[in-house]
Amino acid sequence: MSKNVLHVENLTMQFGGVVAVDNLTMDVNEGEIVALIGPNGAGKTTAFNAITGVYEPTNGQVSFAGEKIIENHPQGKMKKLYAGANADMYRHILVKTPDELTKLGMARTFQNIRLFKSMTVFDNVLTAKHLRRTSNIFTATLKLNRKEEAKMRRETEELLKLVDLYDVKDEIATGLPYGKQRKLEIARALATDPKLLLLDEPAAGMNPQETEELTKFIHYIREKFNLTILLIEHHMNLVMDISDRIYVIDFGKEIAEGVPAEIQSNQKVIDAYLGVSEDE
Amino acid sequence: MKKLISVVMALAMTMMLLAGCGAAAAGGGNEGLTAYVLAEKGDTYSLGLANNFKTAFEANGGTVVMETFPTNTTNFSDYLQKALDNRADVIFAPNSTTVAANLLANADDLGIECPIMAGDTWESSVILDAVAGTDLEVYCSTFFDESDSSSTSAKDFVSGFKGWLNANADYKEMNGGNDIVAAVSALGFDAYNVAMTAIRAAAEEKGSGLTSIDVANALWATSIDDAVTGKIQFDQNGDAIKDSAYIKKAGSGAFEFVKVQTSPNNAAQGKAVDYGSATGVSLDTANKKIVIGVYEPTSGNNAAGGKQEVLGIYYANSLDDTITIDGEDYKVELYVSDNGSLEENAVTAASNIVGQGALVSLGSYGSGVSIAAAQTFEDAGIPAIGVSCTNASVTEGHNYYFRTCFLDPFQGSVMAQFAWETASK
Amino acid sequence: MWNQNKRTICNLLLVAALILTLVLIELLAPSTSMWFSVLRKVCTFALAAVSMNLLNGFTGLFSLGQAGFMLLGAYTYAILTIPVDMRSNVFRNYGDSLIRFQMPLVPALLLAGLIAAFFAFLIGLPVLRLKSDYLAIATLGFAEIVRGLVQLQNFGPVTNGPDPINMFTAPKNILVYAAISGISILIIVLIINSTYGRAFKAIRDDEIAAEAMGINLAHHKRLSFIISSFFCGIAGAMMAMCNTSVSSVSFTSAMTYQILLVVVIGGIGSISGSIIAAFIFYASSEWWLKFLDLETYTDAGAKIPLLGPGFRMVVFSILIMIIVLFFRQGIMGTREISVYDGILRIKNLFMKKSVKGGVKDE
Amino acid sequence: MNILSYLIRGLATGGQFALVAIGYTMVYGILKLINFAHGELFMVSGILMIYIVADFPMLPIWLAIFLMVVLTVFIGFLIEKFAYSPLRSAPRMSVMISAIGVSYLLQNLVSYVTGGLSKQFPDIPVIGESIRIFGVKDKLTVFLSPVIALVLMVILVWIINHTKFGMSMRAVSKDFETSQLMGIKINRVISITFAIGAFLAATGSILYFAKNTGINHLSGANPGLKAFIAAVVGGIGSVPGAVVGALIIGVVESLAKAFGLADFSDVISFALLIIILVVKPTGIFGEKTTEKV
Repeated sequence: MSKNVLHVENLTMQFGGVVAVDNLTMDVNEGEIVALIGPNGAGKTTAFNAITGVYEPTNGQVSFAGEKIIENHPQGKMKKLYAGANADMYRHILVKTPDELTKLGMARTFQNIRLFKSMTVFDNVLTAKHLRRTSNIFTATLKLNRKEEAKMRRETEELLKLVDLYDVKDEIATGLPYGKQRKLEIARALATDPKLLLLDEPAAGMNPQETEELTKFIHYIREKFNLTILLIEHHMNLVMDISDRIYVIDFGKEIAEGVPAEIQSNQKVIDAYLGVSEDE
Repeated sequence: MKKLISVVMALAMTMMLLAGCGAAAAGGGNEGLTAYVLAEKGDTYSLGLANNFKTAFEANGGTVVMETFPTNTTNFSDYLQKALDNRADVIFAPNSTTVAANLLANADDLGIECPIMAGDTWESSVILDAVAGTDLEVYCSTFFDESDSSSTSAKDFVSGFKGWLNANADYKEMNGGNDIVAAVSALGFDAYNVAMTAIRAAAEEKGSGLTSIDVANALWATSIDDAVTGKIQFDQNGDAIKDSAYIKKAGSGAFEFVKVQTSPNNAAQGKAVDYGSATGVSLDTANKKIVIGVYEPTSGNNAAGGKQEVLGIYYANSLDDTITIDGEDYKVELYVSDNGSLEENAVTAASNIVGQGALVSLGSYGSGVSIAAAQTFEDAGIPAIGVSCTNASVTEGHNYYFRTCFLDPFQGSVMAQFAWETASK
Repeated sequence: MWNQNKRTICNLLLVAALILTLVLIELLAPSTSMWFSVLRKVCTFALAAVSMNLLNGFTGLFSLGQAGFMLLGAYTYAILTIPVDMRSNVFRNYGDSLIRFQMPLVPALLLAGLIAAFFAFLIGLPVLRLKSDYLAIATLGFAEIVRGLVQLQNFGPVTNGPDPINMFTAPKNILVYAAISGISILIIVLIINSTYGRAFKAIRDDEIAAEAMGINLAHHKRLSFIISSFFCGIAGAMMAMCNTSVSSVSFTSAMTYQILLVVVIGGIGSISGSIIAAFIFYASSEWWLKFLDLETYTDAGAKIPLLGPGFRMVVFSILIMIIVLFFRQGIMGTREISVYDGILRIKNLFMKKSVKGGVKDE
Repeated sequence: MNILSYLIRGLATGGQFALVAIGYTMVYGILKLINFAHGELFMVSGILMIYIVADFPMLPIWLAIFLMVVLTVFIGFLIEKFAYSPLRSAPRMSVMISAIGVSYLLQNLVSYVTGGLSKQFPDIPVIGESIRIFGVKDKLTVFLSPVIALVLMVILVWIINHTKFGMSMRAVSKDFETSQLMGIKINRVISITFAIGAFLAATGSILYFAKNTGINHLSGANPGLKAFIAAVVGGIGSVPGAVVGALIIGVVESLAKAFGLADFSDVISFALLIIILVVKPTGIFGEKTTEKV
């Protein structure tokens, strides 16, 4: 068995009285592409945000490459309100901020594209190189970091060439067609040198042809950058094509886990998706 | 919420503690008379005069409770309540007329019975409006009394100025819509004439080669015996040597003269200082004109007083606007530069006057703006004659600044003396 | 790459031309010219506006504490550069000054910036967690508190209480102002073009994405706040210099709004815009529009209507409203002046051979 | 020391500020805009009253008041139409800057018209009468202000929670586009919100200036700022919050003066503001919002 990259344990996220993610446990191992799926409102994005440090989870623990990154237990008002399980299991509070997680090697994209809208394609990617800097504000201002700056620019160029965005590098990012914006967002995440890439609905709003290209692209970058990938997706074709393993959640709870073939034939999963019309 | 409550509690506790100290401090020495002094925070004039009053009042053996309020305060009830709580025998509030308008209204509401006093700024129609219909006893010190019949120049000025105001609706409006003669108008009138005398003296000596430095030199030697506001001569600081202040009471529709309060001033006329190699501004022989700068607030908090001062200068200019130099007539033109009552505008407003090639500048109403402009006039080598800026710092250390009015230490002690006498009755 | 170099050279030429103009004004203009006082003020407020722009325009932090930081800088500078023998004179109401030495101009300037930066560091800790409007309010409150405290008579021996401070070192030469302002602005430009500047812009564009890209929000916001306040402090010191006296009453929120308006007129996110706007703003409000305040009579003796005290400010505020409403991008938007692009544009416009040399693009 | 008199006057000031604070809070609730011009509107309504009474001395006072309120509401409406509504889709900072511009303009305009002179507010019958309650002598407006503020608050809260207009107001404040889709005329709702704010500012100005009768172009700055602090302390966006915040600010400032902290009175309210912002950024009654990622 290959090395564990992401370990999520008993993760619960409760807003007021609503339990959005309920006792979720999952693992992602090195080199895998794992998908987290579920009907609308199942709590996928909430889980994602809790894992990446945007939200503080109510209870549970997350480790990344063996290092504990998030741990929390119900406190304050939540103590009484808490409706999940394992309330007494965790004692510590540890919530790393998203930037710390990115530094550790977790990079993400967003469901609704969040590019730096006033910047060019090139600068978008270059900005993501900022976190690996060794310069400080003085050396950077006085241009004493020339070598490093040159290296950052060179790497950015290389990356843009790899993802086939080099020819539009001087365009304003938000002026790109939708598919390219998605690609750019992924490229920007790659610029942070991640071990684990988290993609939040990368194919949202794409036509079948674009989706197919995206599938290829994800495979390509996994090989190229030795990535482990966790993704949330609605597009079943994409998910079944691409994933090594799939977790299915509904109403915040995990209902199934397995390889694509197993999931496709899982009765619980079919039930969960039944009645949910395709265009919703 | 809990945090909030604890914060509020902590605040309340601090206040209680401080209140304890305050009460203890106020408890002592209730033997003599008590004055409540209220000054505007950050206002040089107000605080300077208040401090001078405090020193003099305490020297008499009185107790002074002094507080400050932040700029733009409009409600003074709590401060006045403090005066009531301390059983003040007199309130001294040397502030702008804008403040006075509200302060007096609030004092009436609270039923303040003790006299309220202030400095020269309060001789304004704003105060009369505020006092109208109330039982308040309001006094101010001022530079001049329009009903003073002892001097003919004063009488002539008053009747002439009133006629001039009534003949011109714009000017009357500028005066606050009436023809009351403000002391600052009289001072402005005098300042203009001092400037004219000095320029004539310099012209006598240097002919058309005269510069503003010569005017400055001439000012030191200037002496006008029959000026409207009394004899004008400058001491070594550049301050007019004054020994009396006029105390007036705000009555219905007019200020009533109460008394002349004198305090000996033994200063001698100053000697011209050495202006070194400064070149100053030369006479404009090409256009045959002389520009006199008028550096005054015509907008902002002190606009009311500033405009009245400008009016006095206008009037003086309307009577005398030609100087003959080397047999040629030079027309005297005024250039009014508004400093907006704001210190940060002072330098550019003064620079505008410098830019117009003025030989001398008059003003300003308000000490803060005058202090702020002093350096600019000095750099240009232009003498400035302060009209009613009473803070000591205006002329001190500034060889180019003169003034025609008395100073705050003088005014403060005069008012303290008067307050003592009034309250003792 | 070659184009880039050409651009740099053109911009250097522009800067050189500007410096030359200033030198010529300094040497040739009569000493009574308004150019001097206006240019001193322009240099001062150009720096203030650029430093505000760094925070509001480039980092997206809406702070309204400028007046407070300028006050700190102005007071620090003024207090430190009064000649020793003048101190007892300036501080006469409070016995004497607690500080018994005089500093040269440059260290005093730096210290002015550092004190402002130090206070920014202190209040940055709690305040920068706040979002847009709340941050604006909190910083506004901070500025008012600073002013309220400095005015207290209790601090008299240090701050001269409410009384103005004067007699300190105040150079007259506009080149001094241009140099201080120019070097400071250059440093700000270098910061904006560095990797840190990109991080600031990333925070402005999208905080959440920036954080996800590994940019530590708290750290970078504080950094920007401190840098901006540092230069604000220097601008405050410059203001002390050009006003030759410092009084706490000048540093009101109205001053912050004024700086903000300069930034808006120039274009939020444009350095050259801020500089041009500072020039237009102060030259017109304090010089070119001054005639509106004077009651003017025609030769026939008729009064020209409307002109009179205060009218200038009315006209001026209407002009500002027009800019805010109809030219929302300001003069420059988020662009920067580029002589090279200007030449190219002119070339395209006329389709003629390029004119060689000093075409000015303003 | 007569603590009671400070308390009563503190509540009075608080009540007067409350009416201004509601204007801030309602506009913020709906447009997320700090309407910096609101304090100036307050001042303008006072100036209007002076000019109306001076220019039309034959008008009975109640008619003059009515005319003043109508004019103030109209000005409030105009400000919204010309300075804010063109910027509906612009970034929030632009609108705020426009608000600063409007306040700059109003101040300068009034300064030009009045010549910077302080004008006396006319005597208002009944509330201008001097009375003595609990040994505290002052104008009736002082004792009435907090009561009037509370009554108006209750009415307003009722309107917001129980009428159709109130419902559309709440909807617009939650989500512009959705409420537009639901058939709410958002421009009308916003205009009416501004009108209500202006009406309250006018009411507040009568109560305030009946006591503090000297008005010049800067008279709005201080009440405006204090009311604004009050709105933030109470939780901007919440009407009861604004009233409670204003009462707190009024009382705290008065008590500070009572306890010999007059020199710090300006500092105290700002310090309170910053403490509240740091401890509970959304104020006492404010709702917490989370940004959607």
